[in-house]
Amino acid sequence: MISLMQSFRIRGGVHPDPRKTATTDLSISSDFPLPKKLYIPLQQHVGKPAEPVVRVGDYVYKGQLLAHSQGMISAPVHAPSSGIISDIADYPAPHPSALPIRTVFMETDGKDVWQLLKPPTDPFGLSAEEISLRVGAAGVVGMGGATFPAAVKLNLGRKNKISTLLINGGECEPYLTCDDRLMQESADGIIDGIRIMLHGMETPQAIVGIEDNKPAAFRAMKKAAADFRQIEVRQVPTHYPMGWDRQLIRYLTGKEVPADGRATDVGVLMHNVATAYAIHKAIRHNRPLVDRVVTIAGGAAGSPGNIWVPIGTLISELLDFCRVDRPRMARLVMGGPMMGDALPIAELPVVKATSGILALTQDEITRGSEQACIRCARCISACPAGLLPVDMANRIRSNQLESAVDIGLKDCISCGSCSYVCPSNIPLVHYFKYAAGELAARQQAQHKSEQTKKLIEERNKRIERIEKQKAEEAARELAAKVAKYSADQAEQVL
Amino acid sequence: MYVLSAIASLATLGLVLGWLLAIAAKYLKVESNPIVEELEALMPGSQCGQCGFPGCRPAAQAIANGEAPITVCPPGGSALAEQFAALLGVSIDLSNFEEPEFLIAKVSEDTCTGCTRCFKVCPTDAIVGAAKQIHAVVADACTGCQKCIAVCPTECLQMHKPEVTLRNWRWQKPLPEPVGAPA
Amino acid sequence: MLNLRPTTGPHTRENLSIGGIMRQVIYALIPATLFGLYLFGWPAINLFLITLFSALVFEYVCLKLADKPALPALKDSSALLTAWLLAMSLPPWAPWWVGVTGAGLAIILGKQVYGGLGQNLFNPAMLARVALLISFPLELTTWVNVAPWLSETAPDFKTGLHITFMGLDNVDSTTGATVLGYVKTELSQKHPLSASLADIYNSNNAWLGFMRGSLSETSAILLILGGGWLLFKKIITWHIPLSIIVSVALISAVFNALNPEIYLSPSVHLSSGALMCTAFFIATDYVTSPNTPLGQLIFGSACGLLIFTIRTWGGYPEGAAFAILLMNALTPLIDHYVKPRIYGRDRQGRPLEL
Amino acid sequence: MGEYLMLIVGTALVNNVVLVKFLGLCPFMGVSNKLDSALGMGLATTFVLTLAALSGWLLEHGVLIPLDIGFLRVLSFILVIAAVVQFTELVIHKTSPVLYQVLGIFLPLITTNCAVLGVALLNIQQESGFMESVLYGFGSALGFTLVMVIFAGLRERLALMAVPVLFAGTPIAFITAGILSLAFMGFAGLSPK
Repeated sequence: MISLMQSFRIRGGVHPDPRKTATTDLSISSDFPLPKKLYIPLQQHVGKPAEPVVRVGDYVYKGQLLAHSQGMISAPVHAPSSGIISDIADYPAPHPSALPIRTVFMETDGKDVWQLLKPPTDPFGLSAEEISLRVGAAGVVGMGGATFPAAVKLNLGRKNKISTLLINGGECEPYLTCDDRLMQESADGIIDGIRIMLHGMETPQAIVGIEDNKPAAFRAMKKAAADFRQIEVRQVPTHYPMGWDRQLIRYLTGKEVPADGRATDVGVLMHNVATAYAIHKAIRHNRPLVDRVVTIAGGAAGSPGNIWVPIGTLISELLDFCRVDRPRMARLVMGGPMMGDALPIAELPVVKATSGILALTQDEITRGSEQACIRCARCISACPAGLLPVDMANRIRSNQLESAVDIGLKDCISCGSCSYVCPSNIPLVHYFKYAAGELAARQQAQHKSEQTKKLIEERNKRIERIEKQKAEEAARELAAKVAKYSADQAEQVL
Repeated sequence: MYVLSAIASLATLGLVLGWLLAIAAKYLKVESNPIVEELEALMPGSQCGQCGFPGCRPAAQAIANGEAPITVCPPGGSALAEQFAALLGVSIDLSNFEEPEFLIAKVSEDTCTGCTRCFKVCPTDAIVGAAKQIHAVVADACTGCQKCIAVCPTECLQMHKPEVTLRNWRWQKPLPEPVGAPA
Repeated sequence: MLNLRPTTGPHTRENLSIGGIMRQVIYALIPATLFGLYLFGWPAINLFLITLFSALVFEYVCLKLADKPALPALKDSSALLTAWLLAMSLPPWAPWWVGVTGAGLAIILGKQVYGGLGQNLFNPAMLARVALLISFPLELTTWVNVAPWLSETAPDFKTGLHITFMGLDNVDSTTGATVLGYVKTELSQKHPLSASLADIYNSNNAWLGFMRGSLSETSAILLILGGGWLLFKKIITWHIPLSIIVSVALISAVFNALNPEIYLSPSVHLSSGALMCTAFFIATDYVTSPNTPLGQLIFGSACGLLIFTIRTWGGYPEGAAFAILLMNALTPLIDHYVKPRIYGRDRQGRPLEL
Repeated sequence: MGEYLMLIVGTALVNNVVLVKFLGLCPFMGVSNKLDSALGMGLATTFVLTLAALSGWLLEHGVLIPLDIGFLRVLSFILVIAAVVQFTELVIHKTSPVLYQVLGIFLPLITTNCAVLGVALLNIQQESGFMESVLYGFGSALGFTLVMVIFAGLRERLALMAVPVLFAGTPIAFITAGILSLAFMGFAGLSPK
């Protein structure tokens, strides 16, 4: 049972209706038909986009490298199935704006033939650096939604000699059950992935945190971790946003990550359970990350469930497969209802970060127009980061963004708890996202003005240099003319 | 009789206080007003003149001694106005301050004759191209000072909104403004 | 079928609305109000209805002047709640124009001038109550005896209308002083408390409410019952009511122990005057009370201290209204200095050192 | 000692120099839109006012009465106050230029602040003793600062609100000041002074 003392370390947060019953008992189905066309964006991770290595018209096998990573923080992209590369061009990205992003278009030939894979290796024979290299080469990124390249994190963990690896089985967003099902069905794979990560980072122990509204997953993981003393599986209270990494770190280890620091500063590192499973497949079976479990749910979904979906599948095909009643779907959300993005059209590709597709009906989404704020301070007690949403929103509304930053805007994780409890239906998170975007724009403008100042100075210096040279030439010519003239004079005199 | 004592006492009082102040002034000397340099450091420094002053320095002086409002610098927008307010400790009402439309120059390829007049005047060398070749504007370097528009003979240089990509897409401010009235 | 304007953040929400909250508070007030109306009969009912009606009219007029949509504002019943609290604090048989001016002051000066709901700096009901007390001292201090609604001593409907619209004819026969008022006058003539308290105060009458006092602030028990409902429905948190009641009780206990002849005992303080109504309904008004629990505790205990100070040494017998206004003025300061600690930062906002 | 404490509390709260006696209203309205500038102004005025009360008593009993030139009272008081204000201005300009920039014209204006001269003259009128007049000056300055800070807190919150255009800015500040003085009437009758 969770001791009362520990629960004091949780602050704020809300209790949304979980609505997971529709999909929590159905096993993950893998009979999703292979789509005819796949659209694989080159930027599915935090960092620089991947650079394509294939050309239009090439034939590729499943798992073959399509684009290699660029620079320090990046991740490669692999072919989700065998087929012909039909185009490398812009295609709308799975983002609220659906703006174009460079994408590899692929026509699948239906054979779904794996690239000839090296035989499965014993991960514990490999050196730690080798493991990070292979994880990076397999294109594994954070599957919880942050999509930070996993290899970079492993190196970070090893360099900072962290004491504990934390595995986030929280999945506190309503509707989503992909981690829950993954834990129930492939607990051994996840535990194996955790052991590989421990070996890769030379870390002594790992703790898995699972919300207590997923007893089946907890039992499965407990059983799978039974004979590995260094992996401990613990239940955490169901309390949105329990999946927020800093909240889970404070709950499991009691340590608090400094505001401007990273988790490794307090000797911990956190990964999602799906990332652990992806690492297990990448190292143990040499399978790069080409597909993932996606929860399709929501009132408008005819037969909701969890499905193995190849990366690059169009969401519209997923909706048809799950018999979603399109007219009743008032809003299409990628991710959970609290932090997910509303997508304007359904013809957008599934990417490595897509944990869920929600077809929400009219009465499932927020209704009612925005009213005046009555300072009821529910948002302040709901904020897990301890901020003042009402004051920040007031300052942002009167365009005083700097003073909003002074009271903690930068620490907002836009988890949605404040907007969730606001009786006046004020779009607080929208204000904070606008302000964050505006501040980022100002940062860019500031950076740009510094660069342009340098450009101006260089131009002025160049112009002065040119004028100086012109002046010297003119002076030299003048001197030469004078010398010639005086020489002519002297000749005439002779 | 009391007239004399009145004049005497006031005179001595004035003298004593004046003397005390003179000493205090000597010890508490403060050099010139550093505010103008700080203001100018904040400004973009592109001497674009959109504020009506010949350059950034005169605009900074005008703001320092209060002749110009702190929203005088259009390229700075509300960000700069807020920084000025913080520096001068003045509170400003920004709620109905609309962000100046930030535009950058763009060459329309079909009418450019390659006359090179524009990139000679561009303060930040944002326009690239050679004589008789079609020119192009480097979007990141252009500050929107519109000097090139003035000199372009064939009107092929026009001001446009910067192109919106995934990288610089921003959330718009939520509307309607809930000004006390329930929407 | 998909709205193309990008919407962010939580797509679902707790189904709670301002109207819902205000109505919950009104439901919590109903027991005490009905009891008060029963105690003081027809004139009280007339005054109550007039105040409520004029508040709604003033709100409608102000919104029309500011050309804002009037219906949604009236529907969220915040004006109704303000007028309700004001009416509860008025003397029961006050003339009609006291109710109308009070509603006008509360709605126009207290709320609409600042820009409507959620913008006011001071509790509108208390602002109106204080303004009325200072400008019409006589009407605001005529406390009538208890005359249950249909009993023979109570005025029937016609005389009720007469009292409300034409005023009281034989003033002294039916009125007297409240406990606090009587005690203060007696103390000013140096009579010890033991003598004066006996003939005015009888504790179960005071706690139940059968005594002279405002329209429906006399019954402490029913007000506590209403407050309990609000706590149960999580409309208010326990911090403000508890800190007011505890601080008044503690301070009065200390002083009572020091000199029982001059200082009233805690039970007299708690059961008389507007304390219970203030603690549960007026001090916990969201708009004018601090945001954080610690801030609310400071707000409540300071309110309690002020109530005790004004009741004991001040010029007015009942200090609750003044205490609320003073503490409303301090709320922005409390909110400025008392803030929750941000995750990963220390109290001053600097990132934690390792 | 209790008696002095009652005097200070009485002057600061009951007969507050701004909200009850309505002295020193122009800095009260002018400098109170930001909390830190209001605090700065309050402290500067406290320093000046206490010194003014002290020197007022000394001048009265040391110079004016012996030489019997009572008619010079206001003139000499103003002379001293102006000197003290000038000295404060130098100190603030040296120690915190930001506060100097923020207060701007209102710093030298403390000389013309009617609370400063008012309190000094009130001291003489009430023939209070030396200690009593200094504490009276300090108490009323404390009241001034307290009310300035409270009012600054209110106005900072007002600045963020959507006040209707008709009342935005100074009008709503005047209304709020009126309500504040209404609230301070609660202290009436608290103590004899």
